[in-house]
Amino acid sequence: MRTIWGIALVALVSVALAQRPAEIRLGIVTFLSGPASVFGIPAKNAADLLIDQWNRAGGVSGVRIRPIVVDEAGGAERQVAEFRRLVLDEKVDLVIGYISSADCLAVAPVAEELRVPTILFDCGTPQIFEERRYTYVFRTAAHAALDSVAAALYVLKINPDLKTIAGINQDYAWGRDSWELFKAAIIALKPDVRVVAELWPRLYAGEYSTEISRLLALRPDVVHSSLWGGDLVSFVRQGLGRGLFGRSRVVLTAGEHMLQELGRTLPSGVIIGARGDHWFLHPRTKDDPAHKAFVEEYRRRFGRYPVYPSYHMSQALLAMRSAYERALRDTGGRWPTREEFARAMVGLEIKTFTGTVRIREDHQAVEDALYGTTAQTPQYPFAILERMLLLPKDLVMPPVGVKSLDWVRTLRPEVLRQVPDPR
Amino acid sequence: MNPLLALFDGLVYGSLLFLVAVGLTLVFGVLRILNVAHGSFYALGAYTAVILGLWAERALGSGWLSFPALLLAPVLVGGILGPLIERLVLRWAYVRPEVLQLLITFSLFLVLEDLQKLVFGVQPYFLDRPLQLLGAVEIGGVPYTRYQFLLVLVALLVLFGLRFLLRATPMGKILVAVVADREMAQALGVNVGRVYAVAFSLGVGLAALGGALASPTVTIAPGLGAEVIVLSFAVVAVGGLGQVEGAALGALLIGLGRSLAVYWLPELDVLVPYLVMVLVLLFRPVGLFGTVEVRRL
Amino acid sequence: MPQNRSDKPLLEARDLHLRFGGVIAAAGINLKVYPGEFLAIIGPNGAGKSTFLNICTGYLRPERGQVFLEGREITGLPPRTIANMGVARAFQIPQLFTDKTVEENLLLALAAREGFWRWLPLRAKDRVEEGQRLLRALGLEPFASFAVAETPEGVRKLLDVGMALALRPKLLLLDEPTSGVSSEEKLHVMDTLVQALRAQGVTAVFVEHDMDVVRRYADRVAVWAEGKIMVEGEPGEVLKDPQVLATVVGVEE
Amino acid sequence: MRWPLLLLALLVLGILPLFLPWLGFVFTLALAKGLAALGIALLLRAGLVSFGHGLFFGAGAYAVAFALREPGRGSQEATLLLLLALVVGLVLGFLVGLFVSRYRGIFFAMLNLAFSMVFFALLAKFYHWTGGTDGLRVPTPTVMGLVLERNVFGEVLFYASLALVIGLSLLLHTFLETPVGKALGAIQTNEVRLEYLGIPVQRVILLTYLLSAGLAGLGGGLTALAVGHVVPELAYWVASGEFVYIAILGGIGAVPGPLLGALVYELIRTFAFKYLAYSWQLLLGTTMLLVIFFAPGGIWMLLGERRQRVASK
Repeated sequence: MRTIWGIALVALVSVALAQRPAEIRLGIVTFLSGPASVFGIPAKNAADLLIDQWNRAGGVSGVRIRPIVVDEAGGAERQVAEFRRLVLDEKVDLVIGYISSADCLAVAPVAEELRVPTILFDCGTPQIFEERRYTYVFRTAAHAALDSVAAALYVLKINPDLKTIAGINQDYAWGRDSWELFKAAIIALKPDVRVVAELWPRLYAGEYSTEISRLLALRPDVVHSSLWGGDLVSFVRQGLGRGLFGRSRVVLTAGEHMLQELGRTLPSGVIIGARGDHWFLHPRTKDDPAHKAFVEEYRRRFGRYPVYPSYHMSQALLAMRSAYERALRDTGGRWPTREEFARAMVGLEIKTFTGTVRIREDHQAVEDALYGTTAQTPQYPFAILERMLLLPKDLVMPPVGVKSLDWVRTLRPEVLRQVPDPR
Repeated sequence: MNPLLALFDGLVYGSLLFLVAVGLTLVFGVLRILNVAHGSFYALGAYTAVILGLWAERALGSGWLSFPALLLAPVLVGGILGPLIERLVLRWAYVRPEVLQLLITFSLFLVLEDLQKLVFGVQPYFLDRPLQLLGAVEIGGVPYTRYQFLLVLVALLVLFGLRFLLRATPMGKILVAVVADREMAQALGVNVGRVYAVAFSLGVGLAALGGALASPTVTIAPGLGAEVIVLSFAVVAVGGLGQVEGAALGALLIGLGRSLAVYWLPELDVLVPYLVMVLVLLFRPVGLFGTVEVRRL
Repeated sequence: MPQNRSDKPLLEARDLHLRFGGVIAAAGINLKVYPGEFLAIIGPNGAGKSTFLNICTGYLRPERGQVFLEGREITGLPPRTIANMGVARAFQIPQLFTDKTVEENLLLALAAREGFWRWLPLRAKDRVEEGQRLLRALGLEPFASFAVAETPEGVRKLLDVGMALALRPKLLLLDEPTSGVSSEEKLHVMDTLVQALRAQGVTAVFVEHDMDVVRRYADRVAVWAEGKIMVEGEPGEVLKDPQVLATVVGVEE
Repeated sequence: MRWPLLLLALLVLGILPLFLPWLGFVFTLALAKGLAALGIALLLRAGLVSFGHGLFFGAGAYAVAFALREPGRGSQEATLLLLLALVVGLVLGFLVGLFVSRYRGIFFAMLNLAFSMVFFALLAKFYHWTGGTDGLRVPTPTVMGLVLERNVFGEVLFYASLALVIGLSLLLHTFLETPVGKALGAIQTNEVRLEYLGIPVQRVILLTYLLSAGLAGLGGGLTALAVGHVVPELAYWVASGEFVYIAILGGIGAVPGPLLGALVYELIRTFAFKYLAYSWQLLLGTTMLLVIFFAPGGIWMLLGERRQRVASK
């Protein structure tokens, strides 16, 4: 008996294996040059780390992954050309990529045309799935609505009798979306709040002394900013030198990725967002074995802790792996076609290093949001987060088919009661 | 909002713009070359200043040493890179038509951008020791860092220093002569080759000085150079190409324009440099101080 | 070529004043040029002779005074308008298109006169033929396909004048047509030039230093010194006047 | 010697995309940039370098993107959209040309740069109309009324661009033989003499500027249709610098020069992106320096006889 089952099992496995491709050719597109490489490099590091690990353990469902990395530089026009080259010349099976919203919006229709599953891992524009339906394009990270609504909820929890707010955001789409949504959320949750200043420095301006003088003079209760990378560090350091953080409470919706760069200089009391719940000392999952292993391995290889772009990339890869496994179950062991893989992505619920992510039927992922306030402690050479607040997905993300701004305007002060106190 | 603050912020930003752009106008004045690679020397100045500052603090233990580092960086960058690039690349550019000169420096910019990335990597650097050591002071209820006053002071020093150099020292007079009439200066036995090398190195040094002085406030990361180029073009075009005083006025105009925008019309912030440039060029195409070259029949 | 005073002057300068810094170029110039005549303007260097040509062709604007062409005022009009009114200029230093051949320079001048904006090739048949005729008239035919930079000074001088002639002007203003040309070539250049001008009945004003050329080719001569016209008249008498000899020529043999 | 080589190149250009489809897309982009570079080459003949033609390239692209968002059959038709891009380029070229045609040399370059940067900043700023830095999507238009599958449209667009570029090249070739075309070189060597011949130089420059702007607008329109998305970066000064780069790389001596330059440029970029992910700018920079110092006439001149046809100053 045993032998018959044994032979049948071996046959079954060999048949299944026989249809397995030699490798999964995975295109990875992220910034390797220019100012945005401050996101791109940590993301690439996370990809290298996980792919090495998985390949050493036999790959995804037994098939090794062959990454083909492309620099996201050169603008939307160049990236569309590179996407076509990846698909038609490098014959990739799947693409994970795109930090810039312009690149996401440009590449998505091309992915549909060439029928290649594409996972957008970081770009924050809310519009992409609100204006159009895709079959091959997914996003495994939340978008600007999460960061702005969560920021508003956190700010009002910390400072219930908030009176005045101001915004300093880079004059480009991400900055505009972030501020528009934050302002709408605050006013929806507390209609009597006054906006004293909306400042729009040039992207990569790097020099904010005039804006800081204005903010110092106006003394708003809260200053909101979605600045990132070198601009964020410049703004913080120029503000620090003149006591901006003493006069107003500053909210940095994408602050998490620059905490290690700012080191000891960043004071306590600054509100930090992590574009999702990506924090290596996550209150619930910092001791989770898989998470701890990832953080340790990342720190060993790259000398720094992973930041939210690294987590966003890990989410995309974890989603890919689960989708392959789910698709294989659906096809009964036959390697899935691209369409089958795409169908397997919809409705996927995966466990990530810091929490869980669900991919809705509009292909947009929803995840919890984490906000906290900085604190300098002896254990770490940079500010870490305390008074953290974990906000559940459906409190911070618009439902399927509703435009972010319209949904944010429907928020009412009562929502605040559903929000736990930061601990 | 008392307007005094807007004026002071405009002055500070203008000073920084002047320090960034004056090297560009000097190089054009003498060599008649618009150096698109000017932004790369700015970035190299910033990188060198930060590396020297960090090393000085670690090795010699005192933060105050970061100030001399700010001044040493431009000397190194200008002294080493200036003659090297002038000899290797620019020497061939002088005889070329104007359009090719522009493209030569544009290509030089592309090369330097990647070399900078290979040498300094992509992660951001910063050293704000000079900012912290000087502390802040309050004016009209708004704290300003003393470093900002230092910037204004240094800008004035560089402006009057250059004016003194160009007007009173023998080397300066030769530079002015070459600017006025290259052929005549050559006919009078001026070693124009050496003058070019000195002028270009001085231009590179000034660009690096701009970068070094800005380094305590901004973050040094890839792409720093590209942003500065168009901004310094605007300053130099408004002031009049080749005119040091022109660059000072151009920088002040754009600086004040921007601070007025931030205080009253924030939406215009990103447009100010180019609007000022277009407006001035439309009414005085040679810039406020520029001179028209009349073709001799 | 006798010309009668009764008909109206082709070109008239009235009370022209112009100073460059300290140098007085014109301080009350009154001069008339009659149709068909060859008027030479002589005078010490830097007296303002070339400036007069630049004022008449609109390159410079006088501080005071007017210029009339056939009775109509042309002061201050741009050079191209005056050129289109039939006033052509040749230059002391030949102003040529160094990126083109001798023939192409001439063809461009011919095209400027007629058919410039038309969607037809520069080397249209009739234009090339007219160009050949003009090249033959100026003796430049052997140099037709030479690049301008590779031709001797005399050829460039003739080409410069030829391009002015190509416009079939009423009035031709020449600035030292024989300067920079070797003495043997000088007469050859002037003969070719004058013959071409007479053939087209073109009135010419030329600034000149060589008294032989003035004596041989000028119908009338005007002596220009310190921004004024000292004396005007037949070359024979004017060049005998001791005062003219002293100021303009230095003591002649 | 060069003309048979040109025909061979056209043949290869036409056949290759059938075997390597993604190259077809790269060639379409190259042809679009080649058109803009052709416009730049016209101005370069007159000694005028523009660092601002991204303005017309971007304007053409955004005109197509805006038109496609309007309802109605006409606004969906590819041929009409390209015509619109051309017209927008011509109109803007006339308006800007009125100002810039009075200036020369560095001032001409700077004024163009300033205009294009104002346009770039406006594109990024008017977020609610232009989508700001996210840009606008350009859906697939109909071709001669036919609704085409996206990849079929891509191929049709490539061959249409090729035919368009060949047609325009012949047109430009004849233009350069006309008196106005011949006068361009004369503007660089002796503008004053042209005025003395009665030629209104400013009007010649305005006409040439108009043509170059139209070509850039058309190039922008083609790029918008090919890429399917438009972003403000199309009008950034580096994009304008690229057109100058391409014109010089290819050589401004003859009409095919800039087109060849565009093809070589796109291939170098694709090659550099693939193998030199970290230092593609280094490769582009060194290539241009080598071309300027050792082949000032550009690649086109290299292919032809050694004689330096364009006399350097």
